[in-house]
Amino acid sequence: MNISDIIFYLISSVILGGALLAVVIRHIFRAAVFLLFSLIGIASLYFYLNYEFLAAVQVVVYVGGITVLIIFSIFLTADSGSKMRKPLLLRAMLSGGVALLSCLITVRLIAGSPPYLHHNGAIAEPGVRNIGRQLLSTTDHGYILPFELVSILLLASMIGCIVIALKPEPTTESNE
Amino acid sequence: MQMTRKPSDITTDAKSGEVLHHEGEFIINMGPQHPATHGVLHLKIWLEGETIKKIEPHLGYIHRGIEKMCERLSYRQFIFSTSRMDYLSAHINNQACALAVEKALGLEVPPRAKAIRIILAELTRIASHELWWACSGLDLGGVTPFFYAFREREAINDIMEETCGARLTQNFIVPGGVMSDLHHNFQKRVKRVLTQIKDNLHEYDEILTGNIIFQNRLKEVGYLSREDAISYGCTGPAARGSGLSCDIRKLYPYDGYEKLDFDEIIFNEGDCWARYRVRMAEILQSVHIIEQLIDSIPDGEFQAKTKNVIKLPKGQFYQRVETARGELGVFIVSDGAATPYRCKFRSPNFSNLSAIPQMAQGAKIGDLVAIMATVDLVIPDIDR
Amino acid sequence: MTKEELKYKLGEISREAAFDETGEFLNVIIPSPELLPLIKPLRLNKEFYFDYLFCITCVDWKDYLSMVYHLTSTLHRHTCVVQATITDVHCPQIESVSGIWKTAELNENEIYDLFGVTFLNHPNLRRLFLGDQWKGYPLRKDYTDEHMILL
Amino acid sequence: MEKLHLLFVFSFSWLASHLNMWLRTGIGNSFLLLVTEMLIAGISLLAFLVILCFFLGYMERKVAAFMEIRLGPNRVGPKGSLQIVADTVKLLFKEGLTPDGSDKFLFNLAPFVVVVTSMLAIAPLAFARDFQLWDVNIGIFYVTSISSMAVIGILMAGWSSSNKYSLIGAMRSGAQIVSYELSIGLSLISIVILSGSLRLSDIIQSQANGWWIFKGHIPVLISFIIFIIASTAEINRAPFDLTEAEQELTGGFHTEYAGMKFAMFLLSEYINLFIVSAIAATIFLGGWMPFHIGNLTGFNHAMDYIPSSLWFFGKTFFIIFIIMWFRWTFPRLRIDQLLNLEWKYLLPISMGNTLLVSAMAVFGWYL
Repeated sequence: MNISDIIFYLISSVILGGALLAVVIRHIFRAAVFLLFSLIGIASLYFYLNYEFLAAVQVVVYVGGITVLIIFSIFLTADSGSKMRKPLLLRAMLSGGVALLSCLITVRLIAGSPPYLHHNGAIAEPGVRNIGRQLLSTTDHGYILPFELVSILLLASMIGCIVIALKPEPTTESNE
Repeated sequence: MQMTRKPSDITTDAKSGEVLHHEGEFIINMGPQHPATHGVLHLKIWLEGETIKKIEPHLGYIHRGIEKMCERLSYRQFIFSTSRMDYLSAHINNQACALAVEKALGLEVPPRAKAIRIILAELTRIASHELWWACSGLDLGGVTPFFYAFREREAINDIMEETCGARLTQNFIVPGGVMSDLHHNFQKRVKRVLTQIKDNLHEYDEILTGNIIFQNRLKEVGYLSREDAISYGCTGPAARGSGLSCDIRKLYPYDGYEKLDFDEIIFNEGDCWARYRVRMAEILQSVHIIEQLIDSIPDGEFQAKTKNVIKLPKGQFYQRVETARGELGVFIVSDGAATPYRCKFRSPNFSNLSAIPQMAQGAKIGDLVAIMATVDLVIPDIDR
Repeated sequence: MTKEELKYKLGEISREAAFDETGEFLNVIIPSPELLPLIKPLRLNKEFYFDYLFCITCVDWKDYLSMVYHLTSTLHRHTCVVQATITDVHCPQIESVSGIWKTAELNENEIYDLFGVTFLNHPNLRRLFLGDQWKGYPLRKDYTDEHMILL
Repeated sequence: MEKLHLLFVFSFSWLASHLNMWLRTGIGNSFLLLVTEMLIAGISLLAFLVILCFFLGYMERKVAAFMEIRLGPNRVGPKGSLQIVADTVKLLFKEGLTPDGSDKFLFNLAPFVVVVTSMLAIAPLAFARDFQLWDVNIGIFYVTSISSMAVIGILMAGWSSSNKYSLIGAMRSGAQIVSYELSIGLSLISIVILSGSLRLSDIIQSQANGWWIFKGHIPVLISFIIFIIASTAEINRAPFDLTEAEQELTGGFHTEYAGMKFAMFLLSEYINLFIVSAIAATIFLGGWMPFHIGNLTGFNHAMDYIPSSLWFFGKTFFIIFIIMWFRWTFPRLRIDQLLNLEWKYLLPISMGNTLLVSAMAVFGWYL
């Protein structure tokens, strides 16, 4: 086992351990923190693969965005400090089964597919120019359609935010 | 706004059934150890988010029972216990007590003593306002103003130390005059301080008054209407910012204020910014008052002749003065003995405090700090 | 309004009022149940318009308590003092004036704390300075405390 | 002659390459070599950060004293320069309290999360010519992504203290950091558009013929100002220190912390201060690039003789001084004013500014 294997297994154990703890632990805030560790692990795996752009996106979107949102919503729920109830046995078994099944499918897929291609040709560097070109190109490897769809989605969510945040009309009720 | 709530949203005490708080409300205790309360004031605050729904003051952390103590002190002694009430206007508190005793006795105070009292009182007022300015800058997050104001305040305190022997709790006034004559440096040093203040006031404006963040923090915050100011018994700059004319020096002059030329500063906006400007202008008015007197302090006695043991005639006597924070009333009930039968201090801070829950209604936590800064509470005066 | 005019008008409102003019202000002495009927017109009536209650206190005269209200008007600038006599020393009670002047709310709390006068219809009567477990009312003349040093 | 030149233009790159060569000859195993190099880099970075924080702590006190017409620390060591050491010793010996009602695991974890996130962001900085720990091709994006993690440590600290003031402070910091990230991103994007690269070394190279703040005309100046304002907010320094807000929240999210755990927050505050200033210096002021004026060859040559590391640190400390100047001059904003400033002023302005900069880049309206 060489050094790169060791690093890979270390990162994987952080991802898997974090994910497992996030599911198992019954302090909801701590679960969120373990989820955070798992997501950071995934980001570091991307870094390890020298795919920095995706890694940074992972950090921005999942760590800096989604997890903060989750933590905020935990703050806003009433009993963020107390332990959650133990889940029903049936429900736990069901979800465990689903997880096991999807795990099996993934393993089967990986095992069935041909081994990774060792790409020896020049890999397009994920610089700003390349990313920008690919995002906005209409050719084979262009992402203009998803890009535009996402922008529409973002616009819709922004309008939704503004509508929610609008101050309610001053009611006729006088101040108590 | 009255919101309809489900019964399940309300948390009640298990024993008494008293409603503790509603769902979504958040109770925090500001104080008794809190940087913005300038002492051991304890405000219980009901919050919704950062918005204040209700405030309940809890007092008594520094209650020393001065009123009870005064019932056991002679009329010469009880004056000095008042220095510890509003320690920033100690001299003016003493003046109130001495005036009450003099009024009861019908004692005529020599003109020299009157002039000395007024000069020292106005110096005290300037020093107090300087400290207020320093602390209000600090409360709103600017540390630097604190040090600027202390230059002038230290100079005034040095004068106090030289003349009265104490920097803060002066105890210079006795019934019938003042305790001793002025220090020979007094006039020179006072004049130097006055020029220093006038030269440096523009720095105050540059660092704080003109600052856009500072103005936005104070404008339209902590509104107190004139009616509420009257109803809550507010006095001093806190009430004059609401357009209420309540300067005792003008309305019920004492110790010769009637002969002096000065303006009562009144602003009508009723917000923190108005209260801020009242105090800033009052510093200049106090400078103006001292300037009229400092070169023309009358010669003569500094103390009227009084008996060793002062006994007040039977009756009730009320004397009010304008301290740096408002109207201080001394109410003495005498049964003819050498000690007061009952002594009540109507403290300006107590009334001003009672208006804070009204001012802070619907404000943010940061606004509450601004409100407390501009109302300028001194906690020992509230608790007494 | 001068003292004499005030005295005349007040006499019309309350029959049981006694007057004391020895001091600086006009003192109106009434029994405690008469307080509200007298003091409400003082605040509301345009010719009195005592809108400013600048001092409330209580004096323990051993066999009775007297509540002292210092009133002034910001409009007419006249002053009068209302003294309500509470005869029941053991369980003193009087109507609260906090509905008329808001400043009374905290001041009455203070008096409740230090004199033990119960204010009826007070919105939030509580011991302001001393804790709820404090025994006795310190400003009463019969209050004794083992820690008190007698000179 | 070559050596003399090096003496004048002393640069860390010379040191680094010599060290590398020496290690290569000494250690044959490539794995061991990698580990040794990582260790050296890590330890020297840690040592640098600690010394930096000591210096910044001292500088902050002296700047504050200068603003407040007083002397500042002047007892421990010459001119009080060892004051911060004394403070550290005091903090080391202080008991690290953990409140009874707190979530102890998260309470103790939070300071480390805060420090680690701020340390991570230092990796791609170029301290001198050819002296960079990790010249990652997405440099700026990496720094912004790491800085978006900082809020989590603060939220953790505020929530786990089980103190209401801490919780309010944490909620404030969440709202504050998340909003001001947008302005920071947009103001950085304007330079990315102009230089056409996210890599920090490319951005510095693009300023060889003039710093962006001079080349980019008014739009870049606007984004520089926005960056300074927004990054002051992002690192929670006055006048945007609402998360601590001593006079309102008695210390905010770190109210309950004492001893070394509190020192960690202090450490991360200073590291963050250094990072944002270094980024501003790199992006807008040319990093280690010396100051050149057009065709004044003699002047430019003289400037080249100033070591590149001095240029970098000079610019960085200039910006640090500006941010400290803010802190000791302005009062604090209120929470709604803070959010208004971002959402109603800074964000629309920087959006419009980005458009302007894009137009500039498309039409080549810059030197």
